[in-house]
Amino acid sequence: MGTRQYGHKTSHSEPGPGDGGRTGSWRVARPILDANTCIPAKRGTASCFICWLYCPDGVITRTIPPKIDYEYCKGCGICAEECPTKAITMVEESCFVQTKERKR
Amino acid sequence: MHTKTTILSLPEEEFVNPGTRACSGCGLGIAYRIALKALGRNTILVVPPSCLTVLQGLYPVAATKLASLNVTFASTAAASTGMLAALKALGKQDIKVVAWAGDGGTADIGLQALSGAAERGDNFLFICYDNEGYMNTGVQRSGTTPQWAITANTPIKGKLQQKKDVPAIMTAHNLSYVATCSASYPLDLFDKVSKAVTLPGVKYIHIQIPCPPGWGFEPRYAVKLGKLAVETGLFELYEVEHSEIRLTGASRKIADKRSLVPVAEFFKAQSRFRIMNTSQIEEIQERINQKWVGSFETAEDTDAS
Amino acid sequence: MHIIESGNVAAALGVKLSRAQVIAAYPITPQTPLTEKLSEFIESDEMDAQYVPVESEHSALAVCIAASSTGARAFTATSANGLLYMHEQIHWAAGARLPLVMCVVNRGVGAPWTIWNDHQDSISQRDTGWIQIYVNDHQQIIDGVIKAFMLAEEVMIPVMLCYDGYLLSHTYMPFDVPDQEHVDAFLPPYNPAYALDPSRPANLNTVTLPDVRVDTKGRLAHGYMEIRYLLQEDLKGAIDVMDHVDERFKGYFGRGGDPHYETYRCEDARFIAVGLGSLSYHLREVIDRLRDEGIRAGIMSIHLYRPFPALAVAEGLAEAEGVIVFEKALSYGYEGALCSDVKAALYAQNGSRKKRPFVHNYILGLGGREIKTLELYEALHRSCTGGSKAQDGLTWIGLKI
Amino acid sequence: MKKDKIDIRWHGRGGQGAITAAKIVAKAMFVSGYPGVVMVPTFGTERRGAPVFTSLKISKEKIYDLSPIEKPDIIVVLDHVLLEETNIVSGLKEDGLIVINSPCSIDDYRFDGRVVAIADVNSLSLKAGLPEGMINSGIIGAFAKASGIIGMEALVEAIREEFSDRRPDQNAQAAMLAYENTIIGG
Repeated sequence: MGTRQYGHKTSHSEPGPGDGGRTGSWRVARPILDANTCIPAKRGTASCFICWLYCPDGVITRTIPPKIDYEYCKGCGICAEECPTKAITMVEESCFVQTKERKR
Repeated sequence: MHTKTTILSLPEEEFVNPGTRACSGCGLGIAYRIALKALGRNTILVVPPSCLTVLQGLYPVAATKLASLNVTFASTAAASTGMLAALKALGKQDIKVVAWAGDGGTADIGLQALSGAAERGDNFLFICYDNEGYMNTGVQRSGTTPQWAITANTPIKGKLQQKKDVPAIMTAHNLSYVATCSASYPLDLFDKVSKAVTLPGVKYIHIQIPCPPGWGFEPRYAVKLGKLAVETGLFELYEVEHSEIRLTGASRKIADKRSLVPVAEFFKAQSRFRIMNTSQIEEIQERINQKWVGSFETAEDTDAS
Repeated sequence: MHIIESGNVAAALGVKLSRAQVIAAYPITPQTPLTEKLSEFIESDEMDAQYVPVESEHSALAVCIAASSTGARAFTATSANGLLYMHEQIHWAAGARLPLVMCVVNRGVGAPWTIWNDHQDSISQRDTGWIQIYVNDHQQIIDGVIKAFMLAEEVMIPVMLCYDGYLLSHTYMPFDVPDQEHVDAFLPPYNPAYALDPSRPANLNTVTLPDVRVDTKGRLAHGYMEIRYLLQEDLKGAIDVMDHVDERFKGYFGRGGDPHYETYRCEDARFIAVGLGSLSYHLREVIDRLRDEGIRAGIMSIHLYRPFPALAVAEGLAEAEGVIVFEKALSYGYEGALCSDVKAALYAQNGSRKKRPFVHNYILGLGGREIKTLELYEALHRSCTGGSKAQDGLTWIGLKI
Repeated sequence: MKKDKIDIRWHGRGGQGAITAAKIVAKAMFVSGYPGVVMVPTFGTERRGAPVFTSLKISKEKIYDLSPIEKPDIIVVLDHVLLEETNIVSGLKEDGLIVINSPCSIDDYRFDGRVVAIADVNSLSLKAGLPEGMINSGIIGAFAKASGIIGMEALVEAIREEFSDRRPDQNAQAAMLAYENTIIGG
């Protein structure tokens, strides 16, 4: 019937990342975690993880220290706002672009 | 008695893939992530058009790792019933059916089907995520938009009517469980969802969802705004079982401390309330004070016991 | 076993024999005795199914849509405004390719309120992507329901089985009830390629883009238009599938043989009347009388209305000098929808013929207006004897204005 | 009355059981060699007590015309008072028969030479042990006697089947009593 080998005849979606593309490109500011201030990083034990709890996009890991997936982080800044020790700061993306250019 | 979940005991497994189309700082992202952790893999979701439809992804990519059925706007609860009937017919009653509708899909166009399912007592959980307007279509007023909020179709005078109290409507259906939650209190949300799915019949959970573009605030304040709604006493966290209302979490603490943050702080943090004048704010403050009188009195009793 | 029962009971027995697993319905005259009977079968444990007494027709189809998506065989029935209230869901069920079966117990639509029979309700749903079948008596109702499930599940397209409200739904006549054993052998359990399943999670009916897009496995997935194209292609393919289903049914039960349309005295007919439902049986009386008078007339009773078997219809009408379409519905502002379809079929298929037959269109029986045999005779006689000039366009029968 | 095609119109009041009576006769006729049997009730918003009628067409061949009977061979009236309210005999064929449930004398009824049959089904049904007003099995007995188109055995069987959980014996008895006590005249 169809000339192409389509997987399904209906709108049948299967789970996968990045439906919205690499949403990291939405960011205007990047959350940078300071391991010296971050509670679990400082203590070396599983603790706090408020940034992980509140991240609307699930791009922060529950690890020591927490890691942020910049490929998909939209840069909302909730983690920075909610961090009890202000270990996360939002740094303008333009700073990173300049760094890259300088390296070239 | 359920033990309270802590951040450290919260399941690590994620059921939402990163890279969704949800707005930056979307409160739904938090609530959805956390609720799915409570529901687990053996769940099928039923979703009408809403911001969640967009968050869940466009064909052929699904952001959610759980099975999900998109249905027409008015039919969420009825479709949940149908899914349940099929699972029963196929002997798969261990699978949880969970509806996720927005406030429009619940309080407005979806109310008839929801009331019908509630009256029939079909065994599923209905979650209303309430971002207080038709945000997906560009921020128009809904039945749950609060009074005086500027929206795309109340652009000058703001909404003249008060917010529709859907949890009260659902409580009147004598459900086994009705609860309110906020995206800003994920652990309270996790516990309520976990509890709801163990109970029979229709269970109703109403989650307040701060919406940066719809409410008019910077994405980074999403959690703060949700908390402020609770701390001012404007939105209460509670659960209803056997017709008894019990405040939970942060709202319980407000009652215990008998102190409310002035509601003006909540209004001033959002551009949607920009036309509110002092007397309007005072009037709402007075409404909130009246609402809490009872809880403050009960709190005294609790202290004494 | 032959029994004498109403058309609604015939439908209910067909649903029971087909082992529908989920039934949802909202009461509306004249459908109610059908779904009441099903609830009775289920409450008395004669039938193993879930009966959901929904709060609206919109929800009735919602229940069926979700149940079918989850892997259950689902059935509903309605009439008139109930069908119209479902409209959004009707499109949805076809787009989602769910093999539902719905009986439409035909009734006129408001305003003003009418509870009596015509075909406006289902005819107005002809563009939704459902298969639409019209039947003429109780045997065709019970057999039709069983065949409808098979057809629907073969092509994954929902089927609307339409029969006249009151005229068939509330009328009693004898019909044969097939044995459960034979029906089970004919109709295997519903086993879709995919049903919602937590162990194989998928999101169904998600927003689909205007253009094609690559899926998670790197394959190309269609855009909205390809999905709709496939619905159209599969609907067209359903014309042949209906043939196979009918043949298979005949093999089991010895009945059938006219899946697309049923003809009466058409072999040498100069004039062929075309109609839907019980009206086309009623017209047989008139054909006999015209034949007695030496007028070579016949009747073509269309069973399969969507997909429209245009080629077969055109072939069936190829030798006719005149085609007279009798309809209990109207595409307001133009003519009867069936008449337009017949004309289009004649235009497309008989294009090479020097002379196409004239086509007359009679509208009658709206809102249950009694159809008198004499009036049918007079109309058909006029068309057969007056030639193509007799009446252009549309003529109403029984109008008192 | 032995014909290949017989049209019988039943008149009663909503709730009186005219449809059930016609259905019972339809079933009995079907098993007695009439494959074409169609019973077309009044369509619409029937209300208890309002006059209703139903058309029963019986034929040796399949019936294709489902329109209401305009020229009946037989008219059956479940309540004689209806004769005063509506023109029940409209269209009755000249050699037609009218069967009436009535306590009156047969001489009270004249229908231009048509055959009239009456039975006091109300009191006969009470005598058979049925509750007040349950007359639709009894009228079948009167119909059978007056028309002679069908034997009582098939009818009694159909009555027992229809009323299998609602006093089958008394209903059968009512039909038998009415059969025996039907007066034919006119």
